[in-house]
Amino acid sequence: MSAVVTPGSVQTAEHSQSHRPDPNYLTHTKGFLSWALTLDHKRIGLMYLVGILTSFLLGGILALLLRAELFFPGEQMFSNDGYNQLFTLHGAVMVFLFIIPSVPAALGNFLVPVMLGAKDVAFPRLNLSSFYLWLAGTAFFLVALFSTGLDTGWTFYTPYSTLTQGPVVAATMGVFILGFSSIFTGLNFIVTINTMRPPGMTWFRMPLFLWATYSTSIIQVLATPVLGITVLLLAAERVLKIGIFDPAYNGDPVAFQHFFWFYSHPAVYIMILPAMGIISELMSVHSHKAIFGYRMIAFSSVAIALFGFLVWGHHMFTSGMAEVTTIIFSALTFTVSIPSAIKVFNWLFTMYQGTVSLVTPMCYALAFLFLFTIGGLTGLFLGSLSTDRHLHDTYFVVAHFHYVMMGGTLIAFLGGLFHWWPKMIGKMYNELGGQISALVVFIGFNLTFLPQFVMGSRGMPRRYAQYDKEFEFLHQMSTVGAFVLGMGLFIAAGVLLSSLFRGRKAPANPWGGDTLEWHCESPPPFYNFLRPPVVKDPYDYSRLVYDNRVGGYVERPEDRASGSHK
Amino acid sequence: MIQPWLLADEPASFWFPEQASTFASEVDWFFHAILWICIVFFVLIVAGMVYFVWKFRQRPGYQGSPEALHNNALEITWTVIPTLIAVWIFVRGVYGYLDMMSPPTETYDIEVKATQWNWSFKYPNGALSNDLHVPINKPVKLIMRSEDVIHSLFIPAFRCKTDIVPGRLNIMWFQAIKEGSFDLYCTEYCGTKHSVMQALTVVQSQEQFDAWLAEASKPPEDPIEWGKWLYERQGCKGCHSIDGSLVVGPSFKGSFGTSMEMSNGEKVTMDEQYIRNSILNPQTQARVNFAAKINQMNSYAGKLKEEEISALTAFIKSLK
Amino acid sequence: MAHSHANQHEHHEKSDGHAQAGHGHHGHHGFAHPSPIWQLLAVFFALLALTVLTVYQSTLDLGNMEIWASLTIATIKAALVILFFMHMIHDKPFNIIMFLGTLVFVALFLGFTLMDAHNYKDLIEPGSITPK
Amino acid sequence: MSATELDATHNHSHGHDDHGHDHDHPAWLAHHFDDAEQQFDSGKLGIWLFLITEVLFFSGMFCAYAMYRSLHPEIWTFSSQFLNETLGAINTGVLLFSSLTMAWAVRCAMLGQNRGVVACTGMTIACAAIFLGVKAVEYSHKIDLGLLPAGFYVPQVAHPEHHEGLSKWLIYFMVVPGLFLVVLTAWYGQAVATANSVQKQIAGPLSVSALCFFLGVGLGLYLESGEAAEHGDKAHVAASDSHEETHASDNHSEADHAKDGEHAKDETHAATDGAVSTETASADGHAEASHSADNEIISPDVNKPNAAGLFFSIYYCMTGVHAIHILAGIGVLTWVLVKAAKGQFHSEYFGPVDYVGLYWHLVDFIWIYLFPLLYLIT
Repeated sequence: MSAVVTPGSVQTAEHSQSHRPDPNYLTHTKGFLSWALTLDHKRIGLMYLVGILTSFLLGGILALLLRAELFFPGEQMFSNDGYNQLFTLHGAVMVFLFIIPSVPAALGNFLVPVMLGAKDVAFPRLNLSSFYLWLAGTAFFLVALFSTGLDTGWTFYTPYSTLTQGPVVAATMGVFILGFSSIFTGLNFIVTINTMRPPGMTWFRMPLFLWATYSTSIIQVLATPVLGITVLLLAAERVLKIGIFDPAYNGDPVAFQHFFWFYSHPAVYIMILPAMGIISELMSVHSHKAIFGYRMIAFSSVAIALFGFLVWGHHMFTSGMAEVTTIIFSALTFTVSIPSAIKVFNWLFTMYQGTVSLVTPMCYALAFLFLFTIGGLTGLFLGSLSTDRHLHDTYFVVAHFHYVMMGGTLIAFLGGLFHWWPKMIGKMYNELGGQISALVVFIGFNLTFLPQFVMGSRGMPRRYAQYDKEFEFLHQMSTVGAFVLGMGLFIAAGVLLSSLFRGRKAPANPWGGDTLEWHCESPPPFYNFLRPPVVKDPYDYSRLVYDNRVGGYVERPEDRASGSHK
Repeated sequence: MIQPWLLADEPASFWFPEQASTFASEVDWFFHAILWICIVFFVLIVAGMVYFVWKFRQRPGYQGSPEALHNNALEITWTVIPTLIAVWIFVRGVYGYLDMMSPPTETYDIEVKATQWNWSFKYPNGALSNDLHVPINKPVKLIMRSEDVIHSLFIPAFRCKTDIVPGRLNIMWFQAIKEGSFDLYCTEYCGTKHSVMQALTVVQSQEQFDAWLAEASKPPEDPIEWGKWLYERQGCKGCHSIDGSLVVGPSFKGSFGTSMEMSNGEKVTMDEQYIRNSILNPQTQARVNFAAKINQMNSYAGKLKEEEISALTAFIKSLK
Repeated sequence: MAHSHANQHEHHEKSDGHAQAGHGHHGHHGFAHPSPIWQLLAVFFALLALTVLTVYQSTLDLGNMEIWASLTIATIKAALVILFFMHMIHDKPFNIIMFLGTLVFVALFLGFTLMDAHNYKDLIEPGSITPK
Repeated sequence: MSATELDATHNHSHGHDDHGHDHDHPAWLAHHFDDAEQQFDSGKLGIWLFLITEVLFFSGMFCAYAMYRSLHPEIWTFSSQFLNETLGAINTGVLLFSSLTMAWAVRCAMLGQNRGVVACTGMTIACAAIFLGVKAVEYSHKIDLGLLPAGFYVPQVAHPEHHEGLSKWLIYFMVVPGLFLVVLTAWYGQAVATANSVQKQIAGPLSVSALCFFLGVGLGLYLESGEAAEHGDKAHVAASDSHEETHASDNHSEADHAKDGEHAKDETHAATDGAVSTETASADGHAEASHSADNEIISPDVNKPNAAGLFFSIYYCMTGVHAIHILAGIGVLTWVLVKAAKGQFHSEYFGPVDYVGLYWHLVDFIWIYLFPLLYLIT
């Protein structure tokens, strides 16, 4: 087999191909249209990244406003309605515009083909169109934001959503379009991973990030259409008064909850699974040791994806669901906890006897481990029926899913962003700054959400614009924490942005990763690989040594000479 | 500004408000059981994490070994043990749940009506109240209806909560074991005043409760108040609004003394006589816009005494 | 060139209206499976017959079995369409498994929702809400 | 190399070394694919995944259907008598035939017979148009009878408004196809004038299809009128029992309003209502109301939106979304038609026809279930 493409040999390959002046995907063509009409998965991923980070900024600002409002029990700067619109938009923006596309669409689009050793995703046009669908959906949401204001909560529960004023139809159309954007991304990845694998890339040589993405895509394809029809029926409910969810016409509001959660619970795994994939990569690369129990992690991803479809009822334990259904759903809910537990232990033992380097991505990965454990464990209180009667729809739930969604997905996303930033942009960032940001985010996060568990079990209901005096102190802790958290995120943003201007040029392999993306230049050439990459065990670090001249890891000279790695 | 009834009642323990129902002790015990399980796992994981990070940190002269890629014994252990624990939690949870789901045969039934955004509780003797009054040590069953959107009745001190879905009867039961007054929240988002859709749960000894009930079911002296009281209890409220809005029949607001066109074409002014007649034999006179629906009102002859009718009249008069 | 090739392929099987015969000598693009005409027609007429059958069946009074009877016929028709018109018989096993797997998820969705709907049936009060 | 490895590679039997270059890539093979088969397999898997999303998309509505049918069987049996089985059956036949022509088109594409593809897809589009024509008649008829989604449901089944000539709704439905017919025929004329064979191959079938829409309308009207008489008495029966039921459930509703929530009272009312309606039902030989005797559901008062309207809501949702899929189908079929007219398909490149075919068969597949579930309830 031909030699692995190392930075050196890429350079030589370059000169041999004079007809492509600059292979770097960022600069090989110029001008607005070359981006707006690009079919290159890397550029699309980058555009997604910009898009979702913008909406994250928006959602984050809304969150800070919410926390500020809750600093004192009574009405402060917002009326009740204002508050209701704020939390609705915070939820909707974060869920539909940020978390769901965050890892798959931004990092996934960039990484999947490169990690796989393919030239592009299977359907580049579909990929671009899914980005534009995302933009369109976002536009609908902004309409909802700047017109009279949406106040249904991101869950659109009927009959409230059919009775309330406000741009519910616009918002549901937004969700519908975003749904298709998400479906197309998932469809693209499944096909890509199935049919575009180069020779030697067998299922069990795929990096775990690909396994996670694959499982995620399955959920996206299977669950999202149901959301589509649900919001469509909701829109019809308002426009045509079809009354399927409206008790006034013998419709049943609980049916809406079934429809909605059949998507939205699996959606939780759309959010967390890719994050788990990132953590698997980060843990292994930065411990410079192969992942512990590769197959267990791979299979648990698929297991989570499939079990994820059987548990939607646990969002409805108090909503008058039949007893037998409730009990079955509770039982199924616990089955999901097991694969997650397995993953956590495997990540832990990946560090065992490794060589742990506490660079920024690793700091975030460790933070993830800490926070996700809390998030997962508190799920037990909500999965068990008797305690859930008390905790349902209180701040305990709010804290729980923020620990999973934010402490899990967001932290992993940031870790992944710091990890692959050099590869995407070609610049190194300030290490110390990154580590500080991780620390501040970690502290701020716990300060924000730990008090909310206590509030919840003491009976503080969620979605309250005003609250009883006895919760004031805890709310104030939470608010302070939120602003610390916000500061941490701004530090992170600053570190990354400043690297654009004064970061040193990134080597091909700054961390010593061995998955294929580290075998092409940073940033990668337009076609990713100038010749078919040689695929081997993605977690075999034995042949990599740190080279001070390159400032990153390279093949051991003798290996490079001998060529083959079998 | 803070609504007057948002009183502060301090939590009894770090995690929970006081235990005021038979469910509370079970729920709290179980909560703490799970809590300790979680703490054990959490400490193990975090301790392991910190230890590994420190022990295997990258440092000059240290070379990690790439072995230890998996260990079946270990992996099976950390699959099986969590599974067993999960099963226990599930089973235990179901017991508690079935308890909350199955009220005893002998219960004191209170009808709850949730509307945007207030609670109304109706007792077997027809008494109405906006705070929930219950006798101590007696199983109480709430039969709950909502007329607009989904609400959810939550009494933290009782550790119980049930959504109130419009179009359905929603049942919830509990047995109070502690006198005093406790918060009652709406926990299903229901719009503008969701966060102030609160009431008090007043647990009283049987005697106090009976006394309160007798008082609450007694009609007021003042005729107008009395009329309102009847209006709420005799079902007028179901069809006739007092705020001008159209429910089924005409609204009472500002109707007194106005002249109306009848279905047979003649004009009539609404006076005491007209009101009395519409109450006793409504079908004999229908306004032109309501002729179609007149069948829906049935006669109150024999159901209302004369002085009650005049009280209602006084009430309608008072609605300018 | 593939064009002309395909044409003589066509001549070849005009002689016997049977595509499989003309199949062997196209090893280099083995992924085309033209279905023979007789098969297409047979499936079509079978489908028509079943449609007539289901209409007739609806005139009989089968009580509760009626819905199941008509669903069974519909399912047979659907199967014919999938197997022959959508040539699932020639398709990759992965695609087949995937499609059939989907039906499992549909079943889950319907199953749970209906189970729930049935168990709270007696709590529903029709007409207790007036349309807004 | 392990077995898995082998079957991973076999897709890529040749041409892997020219990674990143487009030379020796024919126009119909996208740059990032190595060979025709890989491209075909990817497309095939992609379209199957898309069909999966479609199935789940419809499953939502089937779920709603099943729920409300099992909750209110009487409403279903009552309402479905206003659907015209004959029209449903005809449409089923039309769709089945379109599936045949579609499958045939795929066969032709595989054999590289582009003219065959043109003919077959043309016929498929024509069938789609007929289907929509018949649907237009059905919809306009229902709208005239006031059989609308729950919120607007005001049936005048007892005495439907007798309009001279066509229903105004039907005329609205016919505007757009009419425009298409004019434009397409003009375009075809131009093609003939300029002797542009490709354009002729495209415009011909399309204008015929546009014509077929009106064929469908005619067919629908003819059969609808044939049904009318029988339909009429059905309606009267329905109306008459609905009247008695009006009283029945009026007592009930008033009982509701005189809300003194003791259950006993409500239930007695419910019970009596159940009784009344079962009488009326048996009187008119309508079995449906008997369901209401057991659980507390009151037999439907068909003049009240909160009863039978639900059926029509679901009817319009399901058939409407299906019709939208038909329209989309016409769109993609036209695309295939154009490619075929340009003679682009051959035994290594027939993907588009195959994919569109799969989609079209799925639309048929859905209808195969919709027909008995909506039209054939007794």
